[in-house]
Amino acid sequence: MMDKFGFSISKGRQINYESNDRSIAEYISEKEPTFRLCIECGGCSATCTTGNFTSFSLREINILLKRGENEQVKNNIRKCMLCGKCSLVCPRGVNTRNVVTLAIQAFHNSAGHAV
Amino acid sequence: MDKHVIIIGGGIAGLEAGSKLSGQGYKVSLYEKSNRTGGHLNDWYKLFPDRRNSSEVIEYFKKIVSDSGLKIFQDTSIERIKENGNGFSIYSDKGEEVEADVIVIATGFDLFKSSRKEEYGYGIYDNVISSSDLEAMFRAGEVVRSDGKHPKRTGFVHCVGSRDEKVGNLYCSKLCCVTAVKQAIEVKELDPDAKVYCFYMDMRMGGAYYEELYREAQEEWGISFIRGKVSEVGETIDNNLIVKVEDTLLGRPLKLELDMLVLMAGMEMSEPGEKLAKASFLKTGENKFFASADHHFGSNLSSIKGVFLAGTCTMPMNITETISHARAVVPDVIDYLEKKG
Amino acid sequence: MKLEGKKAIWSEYQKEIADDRYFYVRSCIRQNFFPGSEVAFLRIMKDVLKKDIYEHPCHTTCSGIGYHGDVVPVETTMTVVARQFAIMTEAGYTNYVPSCITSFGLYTEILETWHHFPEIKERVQENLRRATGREFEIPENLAHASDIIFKFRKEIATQAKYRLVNKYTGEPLKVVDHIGCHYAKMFPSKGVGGAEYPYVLAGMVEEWGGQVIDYPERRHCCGFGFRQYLVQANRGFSVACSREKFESMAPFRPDMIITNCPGCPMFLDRWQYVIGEMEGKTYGPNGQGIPVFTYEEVAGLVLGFDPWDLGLQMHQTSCEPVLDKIGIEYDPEEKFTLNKTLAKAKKGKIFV
Amino acid sequence: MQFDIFVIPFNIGLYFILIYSVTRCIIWFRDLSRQDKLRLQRGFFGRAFVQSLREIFMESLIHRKILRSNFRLGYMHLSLAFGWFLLILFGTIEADLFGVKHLNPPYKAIFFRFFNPEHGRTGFESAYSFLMDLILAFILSGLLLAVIKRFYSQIVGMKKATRLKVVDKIALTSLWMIFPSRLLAESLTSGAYATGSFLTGSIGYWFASFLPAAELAYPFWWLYSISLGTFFILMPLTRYMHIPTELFLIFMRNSGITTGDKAGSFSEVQTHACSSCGMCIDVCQLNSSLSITHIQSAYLIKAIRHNNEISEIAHNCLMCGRCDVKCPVGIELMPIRMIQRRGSDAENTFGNIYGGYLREKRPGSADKSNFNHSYDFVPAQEPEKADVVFFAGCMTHLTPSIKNSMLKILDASGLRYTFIDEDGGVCCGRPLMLAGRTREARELINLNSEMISKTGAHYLVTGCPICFKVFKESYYLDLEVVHHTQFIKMLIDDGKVKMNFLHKRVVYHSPCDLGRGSGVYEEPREILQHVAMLEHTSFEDENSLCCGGSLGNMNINSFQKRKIATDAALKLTRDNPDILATACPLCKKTFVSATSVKVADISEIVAESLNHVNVKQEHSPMLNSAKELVK
Repeated sequence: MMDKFGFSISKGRQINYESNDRSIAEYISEKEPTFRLCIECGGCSATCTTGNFTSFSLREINILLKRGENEQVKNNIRKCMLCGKCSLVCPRGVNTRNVVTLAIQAFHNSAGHAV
Repeated sequence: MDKHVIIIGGGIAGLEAGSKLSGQGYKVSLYEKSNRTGGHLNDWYKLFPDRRNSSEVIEYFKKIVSDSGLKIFQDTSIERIKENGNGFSIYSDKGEEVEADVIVIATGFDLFKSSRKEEYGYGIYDNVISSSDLEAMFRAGEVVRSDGKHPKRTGFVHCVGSRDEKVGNLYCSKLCCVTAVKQAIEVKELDPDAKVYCFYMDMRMGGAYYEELYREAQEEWGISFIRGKVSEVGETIDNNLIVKVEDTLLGRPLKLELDMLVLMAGMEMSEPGEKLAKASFLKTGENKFFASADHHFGSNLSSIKGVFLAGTCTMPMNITETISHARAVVPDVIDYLEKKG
Repeated sequence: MKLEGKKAIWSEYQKEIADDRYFYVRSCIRQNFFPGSEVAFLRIMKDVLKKDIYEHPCHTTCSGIGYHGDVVPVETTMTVVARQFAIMTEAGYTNYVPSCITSFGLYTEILETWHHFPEIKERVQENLRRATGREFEIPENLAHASDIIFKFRKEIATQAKYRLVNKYTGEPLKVVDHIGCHYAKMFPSKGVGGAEYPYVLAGMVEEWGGQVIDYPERRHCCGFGFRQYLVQANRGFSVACSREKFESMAPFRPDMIITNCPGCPMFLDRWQYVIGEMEGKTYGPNGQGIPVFTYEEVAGLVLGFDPWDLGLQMHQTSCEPVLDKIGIEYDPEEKFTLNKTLAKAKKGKIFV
Repeated sequence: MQFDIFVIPFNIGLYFILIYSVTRCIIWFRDLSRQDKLRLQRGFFGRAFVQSLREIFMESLIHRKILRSNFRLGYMHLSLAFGWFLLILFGTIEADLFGVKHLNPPYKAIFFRFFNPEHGRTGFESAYSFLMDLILAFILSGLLLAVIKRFYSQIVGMKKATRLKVVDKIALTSLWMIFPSRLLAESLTSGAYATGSFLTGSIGYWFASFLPAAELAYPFWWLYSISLGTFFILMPLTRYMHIPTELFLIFMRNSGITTGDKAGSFSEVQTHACSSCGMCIDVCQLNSSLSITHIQSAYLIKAIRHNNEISEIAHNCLMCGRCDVKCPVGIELMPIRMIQRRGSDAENTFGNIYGGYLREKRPGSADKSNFNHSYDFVPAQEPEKADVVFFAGCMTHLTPSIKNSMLKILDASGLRYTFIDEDGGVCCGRPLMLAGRTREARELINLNSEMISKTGAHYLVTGCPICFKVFKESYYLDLEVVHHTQFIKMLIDDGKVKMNFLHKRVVYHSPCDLGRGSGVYEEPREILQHVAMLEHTSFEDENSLCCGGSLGNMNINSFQKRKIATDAALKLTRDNPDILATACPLCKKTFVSATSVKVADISEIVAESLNHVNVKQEHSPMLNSAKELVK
């Protein structure tokens, strides 16, 4: 289409809540209810070992999953070193290491077969 | 004890102050503009944070009023206070004039009229309701859309009419957040697999056990909180609501379709209170509430000696604070009357 | 949709519109987008409504396109506008009627600025004096051309030959009204019905028998924005805006769209073709696209003007479906040959 | 030839179980790796043989380990195991001495009284049958305790008996029936012939007084034989298979075979040597503090053997190792659980397991999805040269007082050190291992090893036992890895640091990964004795409690972790000491929010008590440069 008109219709940045697939977030919060307690304060991503080297942020991963924007999480989640500093810092007691583990499991399962 | 105290406003502040004063033997007459006392308490079914039934609190007030023999004049709204001699005279809408040695103003607050936020479509779209409409539904036992169906997806918009320069209210009404969380839980209680969203700018859960309620809402009831001020609401062809908000924590706009939208209306100075202030040259603050003589040690004193303030006519308060504030006026009034001799 | 809720809001936004002696100022681009519109407006004002409307031969652009395009500094624009007001005063008129929404927005903005900062007004007066030696007066009443038509919508209805009603089903035509953003979004009190639920076009449609559609994305921009469509790199946003609107109004299956701004009809109309080409998706009943009209064209059709005189053949989305629904006769061959129209023009009997 | 058909069930059972056990051991032996086979052969003919025999006697029969930790439970096992062994031994001697001829088939010895009812009249014979009765009484007393334990486990000092499967229950009843039926059979026969000693004789006499003892005895001999037979037949399906398997296990262990980190023959033997005795359930703090009682090692091993749902059990454990040191059979429970965690979460990684009689070949855990490097983003580090590398670790970064104390001590040591992960560094890898993601852990290990080896240091000091354990076990570093307590001990011994005595009463909590995990018990205790008044607690060395904050358990939430921590802290600070000392940042952080007593890491105590005078003088110029660099 680009050739015909010299431009294409830009894709909106708007999250379409309905059509997004939130099955991974539901899988996690069902097995780890504290996942729902996250208030996005950023304590975890501040102390994150991996966050020291890259733009990896567990806070952002939490909200991306809850909004069903799984693609961005898929190729980032394995960067976590599971060191546990975030769970020590979290003011809401979110079991962050289990959230990461369940997320990897969910992606692994959905890659293999439907979660 | 022949001193005469007039209480303007039959809400819980007026009842509390009136009962305590008349219990001390003073001649107290309370003027209430409507045909019922208790003010807004009658509109609320379950109270935060422990969701206790409001009838229990109403019973408390009935009892203290009857015990203290407080004289209540309903259906009379006071329009003006004028100093005369070393007392006051008040003028009612029925043309009566009554003298008194001291006046306690307890005109309370008005719930913000959500229709003033046009872009949210209150009064225009069928399924946009306010928090008090929802509370009435809870009292009736079921939450129902205009088409009679139960909403599967409900949204709560915080800060409607508060912290909003466009409607002239810069202040925070303090209680809408905890009310929203309470009502969100009650919606989930009635329909466990309903989806509930709260759109907030900040969660201000400052009272006792408010934050615990917030945690419970998240963990046990699975209510999702989206940080973003709803900009506008549109109505789809089947009367659902399209909410446009930016998820600021993700930095991206979000579009969401809901079956019902609840607007958490803030608290404003009551209209009759405003009229009374203007007519009686009583000072009001920039937030339009009555201005206390001193924020710290004179919050019960108005700008006129002998005219006292009690309850939410000075600022947004929850029930506990209102009652304590009303009780605080009693010793002030008694000291004033003693000194007046 | 509770209508009384809307009416309550509309009642708050009553706007004062002059009832005669108008000084009409044309738009820079509306002739080449929809040639018949401005001529039809003048024709309606003079012949149908018998109003005194004067169009000064030396009036210029308001330079709004330059101002919004970041090419012309604001004070220069103000001096151009001051000159317009000056020639209005010289022509003895005090009611200023711009045809373009963007310039209406600009005039409102400038008048507001002058109102709050009189010292700027003095400086502009000084500029005008040095540039042209002219003096200017603030117009007594500033109203957009669509405000005028809105004001006399009843008179037009009485003289109307057609109604916006589907001849076969008797149902009122479902009409989407799209108001130019510069009309009321910047100064809600300067628009009929305010910014959230503007009534200026809705009033006309309801008066002429149509039914107004209220769809979620009705406040969304049509995509015209100067920096959007002018710069090719941003043109994708322009189309995306229009598509967002069409996706949102599609479920309501509107029959036509009525607009009051130079850009909106142009882009809502042209982008339907582009979206069709790019994504193979067309909107409107049986996929023939939703015809887009300016309010002058709709007024002309209702008054029975010949569609081709109104220049409807310039539309990208063919309007024949709407004309058939309303039952307006038209000569299909004439659409592009225009023999009869030229003959009529020679005899000076166009728009009869 | 003395024979009666009632002995047939017994014979069938006995020969079946003997042959079955031997074949199983052969199969396991065949599956051993080459070195393990060599080790086992050497073990049979070397010093290990005697050691194994001694251990079989002390552990399999006497159950010394259980006796030491729970006398009543120990006595029950002692009486049943050792008693039965004596019964068989003396029974055979009896048959040999008094029987018709020597070297009798086993049934002759077991049913001796039936074939020689007259026996027992002369002096020596009655003394011998007195001995036999004594042994039988000894067994019956243990049996009584076993019955009680099954229904009221507290009496035996056990919080909870293990839940049994149906086949376990049948085998249990048949085991319980063996000795009473022998008692009745022998008593009736003795009654009929007026022989038998104080037990069988008196009961027999009493029976004979009102019952036709002779005729009645025969059915009880049948009962005796059948219960023996069924018990032997069912044994492979039940936990009692642990009796023969444990013998083989003892030989394997004493010849130096260890579990390692792969499921193999040795780990299979161990899973079949578990007797589900429930000792691991008793010591588990998930049980005592959180009443979680379905994940302990007994159930893990049972789940492995019966291939039930494993992932929740494997992962819901603090990995503190308390059960590992308490297991009477000496099974390496932690390595087995780690193997299970390493497998893909759902499958059972044990290749072949005897669910029942026959071995079930199970698909090994499929290799994980295509392995893409997870940590390429870590930039190569260029650490400076130094003699000592200080690796703080992730947790220590969240306990800055420990970090500063360590720096102060390192400065005082006068050694050339580098604080290698000062600006964050990379995790040591153990948390990933604890979650079973060994491949990713290996990546981190390589990154860290490369960085550390560049320093050319001789010592790697770390304050965190979690890092310490993985540095020691999984890293290949050509330098000595020491925990900071060991390092401080060296400094004290070399007289490099002088410390003022703190007049504070201190109790020491030994972190799981430092004590049980790595065997470091003395150094911390000696430092504390050197610096303060160290007091005893009933949870020292191997019995130390877990603080609950372990990274090993992701399944329990923060409230549950705090409950474990509060319970443990209460026990440790019973005599309200001034300081609860520990040697792990995670233990410190967990205890701080669980007790009002001051919690301090040993490095903090040492740093506080450092004799400042000493620090100033010994500043070598080289150290100053190193220090500037660091600050």
